[in-house]
Amino acid sequence: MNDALSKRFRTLLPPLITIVLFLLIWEVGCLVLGIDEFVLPRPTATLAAYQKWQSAIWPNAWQTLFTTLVGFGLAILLGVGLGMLIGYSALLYSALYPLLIGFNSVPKAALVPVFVIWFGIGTMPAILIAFLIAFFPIAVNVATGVATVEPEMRDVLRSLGASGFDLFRKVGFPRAMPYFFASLKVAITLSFVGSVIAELGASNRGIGNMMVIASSRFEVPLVFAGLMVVAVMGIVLYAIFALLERRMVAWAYRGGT
Amino acid sequence: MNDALSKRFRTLLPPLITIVLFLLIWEVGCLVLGIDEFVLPRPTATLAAYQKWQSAIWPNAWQTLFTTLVGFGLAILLGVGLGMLIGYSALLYSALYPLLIGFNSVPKAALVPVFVIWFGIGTMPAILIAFLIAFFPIAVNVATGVATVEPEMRDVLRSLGASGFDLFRKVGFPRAMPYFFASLKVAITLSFVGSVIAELGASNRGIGNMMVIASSRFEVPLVFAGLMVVAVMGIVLYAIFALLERRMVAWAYRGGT
Amino acid sequence: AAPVSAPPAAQPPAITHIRFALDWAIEGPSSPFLVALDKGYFAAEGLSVVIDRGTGSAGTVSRIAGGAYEMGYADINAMMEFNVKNPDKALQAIGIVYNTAPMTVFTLKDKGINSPQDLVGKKLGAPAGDAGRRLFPLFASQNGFDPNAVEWVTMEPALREVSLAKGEVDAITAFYGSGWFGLTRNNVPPDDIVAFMYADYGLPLYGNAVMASPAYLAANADAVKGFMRGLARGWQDSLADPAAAVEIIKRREPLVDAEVEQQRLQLAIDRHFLNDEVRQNGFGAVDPARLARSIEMVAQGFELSPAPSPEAVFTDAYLPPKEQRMPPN
Amino acid sequence: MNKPTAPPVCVDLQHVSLRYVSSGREVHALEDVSLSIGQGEFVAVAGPSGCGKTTILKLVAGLLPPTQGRVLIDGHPVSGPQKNVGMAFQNPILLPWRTALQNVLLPLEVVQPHRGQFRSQRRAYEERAHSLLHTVGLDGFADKPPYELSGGMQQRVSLCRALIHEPEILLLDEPFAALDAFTREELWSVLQALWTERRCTVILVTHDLREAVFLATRVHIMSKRPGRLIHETLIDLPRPRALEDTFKPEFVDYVHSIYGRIGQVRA
Amino acid sequence: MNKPTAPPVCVDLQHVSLRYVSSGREVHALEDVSLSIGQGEFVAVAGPSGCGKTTILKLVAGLLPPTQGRVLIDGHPVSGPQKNVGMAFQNPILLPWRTALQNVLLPLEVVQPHRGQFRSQRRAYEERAHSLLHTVGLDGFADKPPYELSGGMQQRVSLCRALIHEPEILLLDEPFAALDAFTREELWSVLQALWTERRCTVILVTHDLREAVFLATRVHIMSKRPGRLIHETLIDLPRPRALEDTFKPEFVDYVHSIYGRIGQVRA
Ligand SMILES: Nc1ncnc2c1ncn2[C@@H]1O[C@H](COP(=O)(O)OP(=O)(O)OP(=O)(O)O)[C@@H](O)[C@H]1O
Ligand SMILES: Nc1ncnc2c1ncn2[C@@H]1O[C@H](COP(=O)(O)OP(=O)(O)OP(=O)(O)O)[C@@H](O)[C@H]1O
Ligand SMILES: [Mg+2]
Ligand SMILES: [Mg+2]
Repeated sequence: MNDALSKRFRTLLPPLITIVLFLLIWEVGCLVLGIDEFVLPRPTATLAAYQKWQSAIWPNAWQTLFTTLVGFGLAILLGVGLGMLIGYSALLYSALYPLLIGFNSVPKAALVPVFVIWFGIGTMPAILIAFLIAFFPIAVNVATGVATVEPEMRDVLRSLGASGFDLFRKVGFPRAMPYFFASLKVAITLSFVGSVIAELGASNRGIGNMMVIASSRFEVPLVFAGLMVVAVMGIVLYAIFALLERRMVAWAYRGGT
Repeated sequence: MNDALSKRFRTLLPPLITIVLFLLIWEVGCLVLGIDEFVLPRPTATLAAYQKWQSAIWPNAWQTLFTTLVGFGLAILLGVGLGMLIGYSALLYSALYPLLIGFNSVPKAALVPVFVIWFGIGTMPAILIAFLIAFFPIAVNVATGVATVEPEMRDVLRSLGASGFDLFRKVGFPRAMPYFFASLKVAITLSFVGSVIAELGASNRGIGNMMVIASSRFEVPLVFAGLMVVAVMGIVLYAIFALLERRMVAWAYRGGT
Repeated sequence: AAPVSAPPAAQPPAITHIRFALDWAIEGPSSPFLVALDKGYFAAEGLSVVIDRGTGSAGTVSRIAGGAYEMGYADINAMMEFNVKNPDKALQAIGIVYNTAPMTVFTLKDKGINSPQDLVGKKLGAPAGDAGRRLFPLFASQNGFDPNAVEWVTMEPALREVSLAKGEVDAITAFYGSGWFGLTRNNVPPDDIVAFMYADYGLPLYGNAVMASPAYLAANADAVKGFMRGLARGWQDSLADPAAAVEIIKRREPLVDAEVEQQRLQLAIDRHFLNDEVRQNGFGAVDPARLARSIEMVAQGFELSPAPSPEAVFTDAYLPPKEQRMPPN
Repeated sequence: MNKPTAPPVCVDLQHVSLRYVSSGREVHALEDVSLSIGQGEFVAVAGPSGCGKTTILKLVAGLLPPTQGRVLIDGHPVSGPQKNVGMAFQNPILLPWRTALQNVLLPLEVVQPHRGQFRSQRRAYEERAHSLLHTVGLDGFADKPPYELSGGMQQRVSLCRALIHEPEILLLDEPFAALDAFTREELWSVLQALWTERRCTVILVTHDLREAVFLATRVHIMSKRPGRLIHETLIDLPRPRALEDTFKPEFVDYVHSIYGRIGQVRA
Repeated sequence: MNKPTAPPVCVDLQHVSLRYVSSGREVHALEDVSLSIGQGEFVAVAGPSGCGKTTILKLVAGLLPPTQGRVLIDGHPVSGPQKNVGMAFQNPILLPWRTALQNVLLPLEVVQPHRGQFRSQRRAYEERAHSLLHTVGLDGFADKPPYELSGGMQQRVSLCRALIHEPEILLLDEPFAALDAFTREELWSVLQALWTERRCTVILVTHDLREAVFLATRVHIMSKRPGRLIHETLIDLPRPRALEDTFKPEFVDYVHSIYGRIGQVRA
């Protein structure tokens, strides 16, 4: 019991230390350099703003979390599907990749107006942007994972007369899992970014909406409080994936130093 | 000669077909659904805008390309460095990851005002945003690549009494190359996004600036022409990396179907 | 700063560098600044001026206060709000450019909104920082309805007029020029546009002004005076020949459409640069009574306390003599 | 074995040549190999390292197409991976994300008719896998991931994986190379019993001539690369063969004569 | 070999036990193993699959710390990977992004003093690698990536990699398992010549008792897991030993007596 506690404590300690250190440097840096609050508020000011506006922040945060998760879920589904396709087929790879790259070089913010006009202001554009921004890293990594499967492993299944789909299910997919989880770390953060920029562009709710309103009122600490809430939500989601990852791809990390 | 030509033709054909198809669907879709130009201009309208403003677009495009490349170069350097560190050290991994995730969940657009106040409007904020947005995917993938090196391979080097750095140079790094290249595909697109959003927020030059001007005049086709130019630049850069990748990590793709 | 050794009389005065932030992208209405720059009016004052675009008044105010720019051009009402929230970084306006505040509520004929009071229960769209939206409570109370009786939708500027045209919202707030222009560009016939400009509905506010921090002003009084002299000439030239002014804009920013910008500029001249007060007092000046009233209103509208004093908000100490800043005929 | 009542031909290589092409250069691995294997035959193939033994197995499994010639199975040309084949690769390529048991179960999840019944019959199949693991001496290691097994243990798991779905054609690529002499000989007997019972067709690649003679009905010797079949010995020893028999003169003669043959060819 | 003029002890395992812990469960791999190897000795280790042979090599190489006991090299406790060790792993783990030649060159890029001279002496080192590849019969394959080599070829490349930097301690884990009898015997002679010349200390894990007797000065037999050293045979045959000698009675006696020993233990 005590042991388990102290172990959990030991795993939580390093990130806590860095985060506290980071906030400390930020706080002290701002104080020493005399950075104004409307440029970069100190963490304590941010915290104060958070406490002051708490009850107004959370409904917005839930909204953002909701759109992020829905968009992210879609991104996983379609990213894995697409990644699998372009990972397997050299033809699809060469046919689709340039288009995807081109599409992803374009800031998604530019699509916000289009979506707003089609779907109206609200949840839908945010979900779509969160999805669009996050699916590409997933697809790229899954594709790479699938395409770099050792042919020896593939032969194990081929020698059994396995279908292409079996090959994917039994070798391609598990083999691509480390790639997949790596991409999730990127994709979840991008999903949040997507939700927030969609809300910045047009919405009545969400952290993004709160941020524009706050910044137009020169309430910069509140803007940063919003950012902090997003950051914390990102970290929590990451922690969930990290747990999943530890379970599912322990084999890949077996060398763990 | 002829053969080489026809081979090149055959590799270029599939992406050309998909891109043309995509544009066609877009064009016809807009026509059939009667979508207004100020919502989503047709590709032909975009092209017309491009031709009309060509000479004004290119200086902006070069500016964007420049900031993107500088930011991207920095992102590669620091991303690989950081990825290597957190990939090797479980302690650094657990200490830094949450912070990185939190930081990356925050839309970089929110940092533009801060950078502008520090550096003024211009090239610097764009480079910084391009860098900040792109380095994380690189770090994540390199870290994953390094951390998932088969311990058997590592043992080959350890049995020679190799130092940690040797291990990285001779096994960790080459082994992480497929991950690295996968991340480059994501990172280069994000770099463009970063440059453009920084320019949207604060610049006198660049495609982002052009888009602001165009959209403030409701010249939506010109906005899209800018996006198209960015997309094309993204595709060209991707092609360069794809060539590099084919040379450097052929071993990983040896199963190539 | 005092020179270490007295310069020889023949030597021109030391050049002062000024980084200047505009309120928004470089467009027709920015011409007073760019004309002055282009024609060397600033250089003649011994100034080396760099003019950057802005991203809205709030951003510009912050950037000047933060020190990235020495001077800038932004909505005076936004500046007041900033000053109250950051008293130790307060800025001061030194010359009004938009004598008539441009905040306007736009709606369309078929919405059936014929007076401000009809806005009750409607859906309004605007960017969060839009001055018209921020001052809407004032507009509402001046016109006798509850400001909370409308629903707001936040959107980026590019979406605003489109949303109104598409029926996404019932009304928008915008600067008069950009709202009018945006609606007509989006195929709304001018006859369908209904506009309630705040200035016409009981809010005699001032609009965009040149501003800087009092500390900077005190330390660089001569340079700032030179700047305002140059600017007044740029303003006069813009009024005298808008087409030539737009030429200059176009040189600076090749992407603009000369015709469009000229329309914009003309609209700004007609509605904001010039009115009876300007014709009487000249460029940049304020009517102290009007300023005092408008400060009072803004303080009420933004819930600012304590209300800033007119002296802190505006000073005419840096304006050239009146005869140098009269509009051309 | 070559009597009038010869069994129907199961695996048939007809004038097969194979050239590997990589980065423009060719490696000529097999040259005009013809080999007919009757159903239920047990053929052993030996030859110098790099002569193309593994290549032959891959051709039969349909993992590679021949450059020239044809490969037939049950009279049908092989155009891709086969469904009734069990293959133990030279390196025991186990999937690292699966335990030993799950690796053994893999073919049952893929090959019909097992695949269809896999969920419902899971218990029974696991039983079967456990008993196979027991036969090869791996009790208690079923739940280990492959990288926690020793080299020889991995090879045994890979052998179990080749056997579990009771394939009609068994391709064994040096399946006992990493095992000590005693374990190896135990497994010979296991394999022999299994083959006697099921009468599947087996191709065994091995460097151990005693192994070849003990198990096979026929032993082929290959030349150096480009590999050709240069010698064939029918092993006419009674079954079941016991380990003691390996010391009998007939047995030793077979081994020596084949050994001598190889020596001649190399000289 | 065990004369008064016994050479200084090079590798010394003192009451070494090793338990692998994985997901909470323990595998007891080695139990109280004590083994002193003089400098320049050639020790062969044989034993049943999974008894801990590879584990012993890893302990000596410093890749694993012992659970109990101590491992000394030249009198110093081993606390991490060693610098003067060459190891041929049981699976020939070649780096796929390097050609055969580059794989062989790897130790020279890492181990001092070669590392310091690698750039300047590259030509000479490549010469050396080429000649090693030639010795093991891999002319013409220097520029191939590992995955285009056959199993036996890969193993030979891995052997070259263990040898190229002329380590003082050579750890060979079944280095000839994937080779045919003739190639294998050729390499015995190569290895013997090399050892005679350099007098490095060698630990050879093998399942082939003829190999053990032919090459070693001493053969150790291990018990089943948990592995213990249960029998030691000094091989007192004159050097250089020729392949013909393996048919001589003394030689065959050694093999048989060891074989018998193992049989007894297993029974
Ligand atoms: N994928 C490949 N690409 C190119 N050449 C290959 C490939 N696989 C095998 N070869 C070459 O083909 C020849 C025969 O290889 P094969 O694996 O069949 O040999 P083998 O008889 O199984 O040898 P061993 O006993 O060493 O396993 C070898 O010379 C090898 O270099
Ligand atoms: N990384 C590991 N984690 C857990 N157990 C292991 C690990 N490596 C080896 N073992 C166990 O330790 C025991 C000894 O393994 P080792 O590899 O030393 O055997 P070996 O004598 O080399 O066998 P073989 O002849 O089959 O190669 C085996 O039972 C194996 O399951
Ligand atoms: Mg082989
Ligand atoms: Mg072993």
